[in-house]
Amino acid sequence: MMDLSQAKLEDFRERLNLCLNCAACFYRGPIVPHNWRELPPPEWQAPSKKCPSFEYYRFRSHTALGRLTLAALVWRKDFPISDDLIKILYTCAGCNMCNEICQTFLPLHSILALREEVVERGIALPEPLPEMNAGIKEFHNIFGRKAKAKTPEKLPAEGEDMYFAGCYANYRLPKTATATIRVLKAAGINIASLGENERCCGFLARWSGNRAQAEKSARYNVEAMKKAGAKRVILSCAHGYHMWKNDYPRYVGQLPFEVIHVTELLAKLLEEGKIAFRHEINGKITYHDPCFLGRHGKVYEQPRKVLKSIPGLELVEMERCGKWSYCCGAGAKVILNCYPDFARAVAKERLREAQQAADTLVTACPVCFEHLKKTADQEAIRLKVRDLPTLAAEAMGIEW
Amino acid sequence: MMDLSQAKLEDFRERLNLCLNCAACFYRGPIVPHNWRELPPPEWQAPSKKCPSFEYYRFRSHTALGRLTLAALVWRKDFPISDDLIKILYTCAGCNMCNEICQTFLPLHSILALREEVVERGIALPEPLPEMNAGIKEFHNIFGRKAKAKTPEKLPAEGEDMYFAGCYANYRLPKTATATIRVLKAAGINIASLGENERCCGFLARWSGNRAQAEKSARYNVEAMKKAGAKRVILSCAHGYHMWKNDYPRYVGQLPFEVIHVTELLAKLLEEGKIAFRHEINGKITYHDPCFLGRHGKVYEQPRKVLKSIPGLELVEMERCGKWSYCCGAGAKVILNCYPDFARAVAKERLREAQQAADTLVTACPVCFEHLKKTADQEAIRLKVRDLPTLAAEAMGIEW
Amino acid sequence: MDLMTELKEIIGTERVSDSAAICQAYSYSCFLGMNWVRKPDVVVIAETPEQVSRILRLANHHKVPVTPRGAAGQGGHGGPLQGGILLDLTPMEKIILIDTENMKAVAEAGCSFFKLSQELFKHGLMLPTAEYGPGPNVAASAITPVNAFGKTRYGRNIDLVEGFEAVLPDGEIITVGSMAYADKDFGPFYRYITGPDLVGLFTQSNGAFGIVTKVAYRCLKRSPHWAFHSYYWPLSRIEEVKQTLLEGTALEMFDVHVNDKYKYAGLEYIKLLPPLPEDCHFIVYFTVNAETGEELSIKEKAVHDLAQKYGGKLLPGLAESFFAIWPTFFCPVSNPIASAISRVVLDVVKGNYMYIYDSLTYPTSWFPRVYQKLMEVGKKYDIWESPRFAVFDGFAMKSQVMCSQTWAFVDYNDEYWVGQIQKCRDEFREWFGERGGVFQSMLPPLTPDYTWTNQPGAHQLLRIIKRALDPNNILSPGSF
Amino acid sequence: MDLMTELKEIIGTERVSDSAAICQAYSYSCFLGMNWVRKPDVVVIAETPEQVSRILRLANHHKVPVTPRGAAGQGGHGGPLQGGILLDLTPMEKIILIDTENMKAVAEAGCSFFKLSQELFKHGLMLPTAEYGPGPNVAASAITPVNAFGKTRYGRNIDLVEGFEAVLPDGEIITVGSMAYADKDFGPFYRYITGPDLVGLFTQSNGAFGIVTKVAYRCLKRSPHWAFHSYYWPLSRIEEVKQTLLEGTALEMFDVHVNDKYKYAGLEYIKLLPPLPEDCHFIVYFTVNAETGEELSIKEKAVHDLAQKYGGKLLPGLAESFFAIWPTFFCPVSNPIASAISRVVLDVVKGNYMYIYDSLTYPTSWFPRVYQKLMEVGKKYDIWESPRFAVFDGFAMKSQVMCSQTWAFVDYNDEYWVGQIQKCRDEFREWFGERGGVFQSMLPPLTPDYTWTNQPGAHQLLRIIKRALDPNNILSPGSF
Repeated sequence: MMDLSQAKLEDFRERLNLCLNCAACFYRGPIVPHNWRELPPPEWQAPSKKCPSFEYYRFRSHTALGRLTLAALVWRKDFPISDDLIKILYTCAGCNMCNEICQTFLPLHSILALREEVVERGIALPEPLPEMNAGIKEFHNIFGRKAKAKTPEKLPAEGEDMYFAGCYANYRLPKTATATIRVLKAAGINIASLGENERCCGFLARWSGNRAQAEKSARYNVEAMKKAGAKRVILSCAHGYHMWKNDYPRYVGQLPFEVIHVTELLAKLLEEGKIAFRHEINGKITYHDPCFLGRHGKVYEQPRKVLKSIPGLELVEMERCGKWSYCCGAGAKVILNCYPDFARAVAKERLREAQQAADTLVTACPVCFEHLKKTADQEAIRLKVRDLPTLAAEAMGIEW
Repeated sequence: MMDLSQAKLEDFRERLNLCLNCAACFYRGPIVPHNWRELPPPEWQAPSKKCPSFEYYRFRSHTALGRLTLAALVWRKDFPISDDLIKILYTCAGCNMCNEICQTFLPLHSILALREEVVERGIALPEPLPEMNAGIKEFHNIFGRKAKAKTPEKLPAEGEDMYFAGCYANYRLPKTATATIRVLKAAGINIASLGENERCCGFLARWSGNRAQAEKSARYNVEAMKKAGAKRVILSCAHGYHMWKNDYPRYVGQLPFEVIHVTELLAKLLEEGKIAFRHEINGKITYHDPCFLGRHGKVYEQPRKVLKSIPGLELVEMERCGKWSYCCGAGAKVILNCYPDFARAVAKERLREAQQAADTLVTACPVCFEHLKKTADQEAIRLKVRDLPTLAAEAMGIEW
Repeated sequence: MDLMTELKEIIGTERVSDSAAICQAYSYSCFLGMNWVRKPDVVVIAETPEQVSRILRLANHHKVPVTPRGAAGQGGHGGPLQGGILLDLTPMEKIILIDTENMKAVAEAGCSFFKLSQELFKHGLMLPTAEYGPGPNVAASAITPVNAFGKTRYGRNIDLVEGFEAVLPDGEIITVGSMAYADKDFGPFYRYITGPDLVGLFTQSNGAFGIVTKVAYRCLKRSPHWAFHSYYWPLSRIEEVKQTLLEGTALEMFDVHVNDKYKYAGLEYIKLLPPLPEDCHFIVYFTVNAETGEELSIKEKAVHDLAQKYGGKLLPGLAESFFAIWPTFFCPVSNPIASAISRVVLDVVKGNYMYIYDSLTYPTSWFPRVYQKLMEVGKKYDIWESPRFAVFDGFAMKSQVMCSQTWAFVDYNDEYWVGQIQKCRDEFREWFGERGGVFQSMLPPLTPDYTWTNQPGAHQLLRIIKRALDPNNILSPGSF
Repeated sequence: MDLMTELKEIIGTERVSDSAAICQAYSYSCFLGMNWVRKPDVVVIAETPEQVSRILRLANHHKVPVTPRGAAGQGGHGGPLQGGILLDLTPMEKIILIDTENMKAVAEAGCSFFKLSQELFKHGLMLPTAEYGPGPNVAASAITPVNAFGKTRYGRNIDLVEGFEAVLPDGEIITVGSMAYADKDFGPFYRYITGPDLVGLFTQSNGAFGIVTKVAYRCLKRSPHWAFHSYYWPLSRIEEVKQTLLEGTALEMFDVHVNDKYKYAGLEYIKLLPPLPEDCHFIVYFTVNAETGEELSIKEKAVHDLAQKYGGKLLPGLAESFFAIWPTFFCPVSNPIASAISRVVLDVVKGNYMYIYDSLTYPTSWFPRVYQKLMEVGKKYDIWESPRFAVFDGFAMKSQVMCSQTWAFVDYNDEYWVGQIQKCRDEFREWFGERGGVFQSMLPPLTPDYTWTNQPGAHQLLRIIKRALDPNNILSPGSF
């Protein structure tokens, strides 16, 4: 069976117009067992609202089903890549919910393949993607900053355990990086980093359809890690994690090191008794699964394990959680940058959902964290937003 | 509880407009048990077609229900006794089926009461009823014959067992009388008769609505029988039997003698071993219950007992039999005389029904017998029609 | 040519009459004691759809109303609301088809349920109707908005109707629902043919959209095993009675029926029944059926458990013995006991029963409130207890709907009591209609305004369709 | 003002679009492989009946067609047959009422069965539908003439519909059936309010008479006990299969389903199922439910006895294991096994399934003759067996009606095989239609003439009503 995750648009030729219009990818469901014996098992029980772009735009076009239909027509040359189409294409949040549901057609892959087609044809991307892609190419970060990446703590440039902070932690959320590094050090890990030589993982390039740049980023970073002697690359950012873990091997072949998200590592260290949480953190806390850690990365249990180990902390779940978690609105950073109103609306919905369950929301991705925190502040939503590494540090009594 | 059979029109005041329009008196039914457990018991299982005037005229007016409605209106003075109404009123065959079904309202009694109202008001009756009533009054027979009644065999004028032949046997069917007399003599009964002094029983007067004449007839005949020393009055005619048995007591009080139909007597003689049938009569024979012997007189079993005792004879039933038997068309002699087409149509239907079951039809009333036989001949229906007394005589080897 | 001549040309002289006496017999049922009398100008006895068609064309030409009528008053047509032509369909009573395998029956409009059912029984089939009387006929029970009760699990008779042949006001003979395919190899096999359902347009229509000439029913298998059980409750336990009705219906029992003790007034009076227990006010009957004795036992247990759960006490034998005579109780056929009872009732009340409400339809959950209101107004107008006995008779139907009748015993000629009943009815109707209650009556002018004010949209739609189909308003004028 | 400006005034700028790409996503489903594409000129997302009403008034003014659409293709609206306005009703998905006591549910038109059912389950209720997918919504399943399968004992979804709120072509918002009383104390309690039934006019109408905005359903109690059993027969025993279906339906089993072995082609291929027995061709599934374990056992025994009587052999576990994955088999939700199967099927046939007949409706007694004809034409056009497998999937419904689908696996882009299927379909249709078979399809132009030639009277009546209600022919033009 072909691995559709590696497919390009033309690989979907035989599938694109086969969508049955069942609407499971965006509508209410998916489905319950035929036997009425019991309510659907939790793994089948998708939430009512699941596709952010459908919920926001409400047009059938703005769903996996609609995009698949349009992709089929583009492939058949029955439809041009018009401005309309571009907007429909890039308002997909990339949250992977549709792929989770429709494992036959993996509609998100068609969407990404169509984005690559857009770039290949040299058609203009939505603002500010062209600029951001240029920034990645020129300055190696998504913010277009000329300053080089800067890990907050001075770390060795080589080592077996290499920390890859990513653009967010490097440029915008140094506390996340600091907390992560101090916690890992406390666990006795000789943490190292590429430091100024760390470059953007290429995630945004990939999700823009700019496969060439994504591959270029991959080649550079993997080569640098090899040189640094990495046995393990530790990531803070869920987007970076997904890129390193799932896309890099497609671009450069099997990686000679392990790729691990910091939440996975913390869970492991707890299990091994290498760290322990001795400081109480009181309150009802709910965990927001970042799409690229959860549905894309299948990391659901470890962050919860970490949180549950903190004394005083009551972990509660939101209505939509785990594999059925809802996007934070950042939408593979594309939504966040191109359609900020949409991004804010989704974040608000997610924050309100968290508010129903808890007084603090914790997430494990700097992108989700920043977007949710900022929205909570802007919208004056009374909910604390935290990121997991700083919470771990606090529970260990580590300053950051 | 009041005996409605003695009632006059005004006695129905409180009931006339209470008919529920259930249609059981003429339509398909009556009704089945609520429980679906089984088909209706035979005593509930009325035939589909049961009201001759409804089946012939098809108007709702020509049913017990319709006539009851009209009677109510006449009583309320909301409707005149018009020619229309007269025709509706006198096309009732008097077969008693509606009373059998609707024992609450006994609609036939309302109809008869309304006929009396017609006569009381001096309104003209349908032809030839006026003439026939005049004949009864003047010549004491329904045929208007000047000749006196003549019993075919010379019989004593007095005795305990008095044979009352009736107009039909006296004037038209001497063989029936002869056979009856000879059979009874063979049984050792000292049969006597009023002979020339026998007068019409008054049945037709009664069914014309001419209650005065009917009562007059009753008084004469009862007085004559008393004088003759009757302990038992034996009748050949079902109409006469009904008149003697059920109406005379209403007119003159309790009778000092028994009233018995010849079929009842034959059954009794058979049981007592006083007669026996030694001559085979082969064939499939069906018995037609005369309305006035059956439903009016409740004599169902005895004639069948007589027939079953005849060697060789296979007694079979028509679809409609016993209490659900269908009129022969003579219709209390009113139909026969006033509406011969209707009478013939009903007889044809009954004959065809008999034809389905048997090759010979036997009845026990000279009126039914003559009407059915004549119709079979006229319509060339291949069915033998017999009367029970001659059949009994044949089975006993008696000539008549 | 005049109308009579033309009619006689179509039908033959013997089956057309303008005799006053004949027409009078077709006037609107006098039974209801409503002092409502409308009689037709002509009665025509039709035997074929083609005759009906020609008559309707003629009626359109002369702009004369046409009213169809079957045999019986109850569940049959009530007679004309205006004069015109009365179309007597009783001769159209043939059974056209009994398809044992596909469990279908088709009969002409005037065929009685009795006749059809007798035939179905022979084929191992049945219709779950309470309309087994001789008169109610297959079309009338479908097109009149009254009284065509079925059985709890299956609903009313119209739930079983699958198709019609009908003659439209313009004389066109059409077939809808399963009847559209009656002349094909497959026969009349299904109500929901492609496209919207048009069967419903003719049900409860009083014939306003066309004269129904044939009806197709779906039938059921006639189960070999049956059981009947009845339980009683005091008046104070009305909420428990309600729960019993709701759950019995939810469990899809064959039939769940409820009435109050007044139904037995006559039976007690002549001591046919021992007196009901002191604390008996409501009686709920269950009918269950099954394929095997074992299955029946389980269903009987379910009935018993349900009654127990809500404190109902067994009334042994009542259901059996009552149902054995019930069908003949007020429809007095050849059953001497039943007739005797009826006559006693007549003697005692010097009258007969008269519907106060025929019929009321409301959610089963409202049974207590409706009953209490009935009691309130019944007492106010002194018709609640002996000797008038406002008898409550409720059919719990699938879909948690109660269809109930209430009647009292009065002399129709007694203006005082008839007036009391009418006042009682009016007062109740106001309360009931405001809450969304549905009135069903044979006679639209007697249906209160709530019928249409509660459903103005539907009424408007009906009138648009009526105008389109019957521009001369010849069919049941006055209905819409 | 032009149409767009006016629409935006009604709806707001964000919910109206004439973008080609957006409109394209609402074009008639490409899934059927019919090369039938019609796209709307404008898409409007309506949220309230009042908006729908204003849009219809506007459409009448401009004489522009309006087509409603829910979420899903199957059982949803198929898209416009002509351009005009596409009315997307997906935001109208509120559950308005769940009345546990009276067992009613009311939801807005776009509410999915999944959503409604999930809520009903919590109240101990259920809807006996096969439409538990995420997309099929409560209105679409009632108004499209396709696919809205229910369960044997209860019939199709439309058998459970009790009322509608609808917007007539002229913009009037009306309520029919039980919904006429939705705003009263009694609530939407009964379909058969006084007067003719108008609910049926909207069912299977493709929205031609009005845009349905709310639907009222009656619900059932969700039984605590369920059992599933399947039995098989060889091809030569088709008459016995027929008898089993007929009797299972007559016994009112909860569900009776039949298909042929080709349905398991994919499952066998990836060895998820052991190979079916050599002599297995037809498989009949029974679903029974009960209140108690004891009652369930008896019903299971009845199922077994019935299968035994006609020589069916038990296929242990098939019903359970198959039904556990079935709903996700071709509607590939989050179930890895099911998805894997679907993908294998895709890989093997380089395509997906395509309906040959969706759906056929005929008397259950005709099942053998219909199946044999399907086999004859299927073989003739070489789509009967591997790898195209003309899969037979039959829903035995109450009223002894078989609703069956047949599909084959083809690459929609392969003109040869698509052509074979079309030829096969045409040949079968002629045979089937002449016998009175009913075709159901989402798309009236694809429905053969038999649909109307078999029921000319009904068609004529529909057109009269259509002209009266929709003189500008704005709703689903082309349907009637």
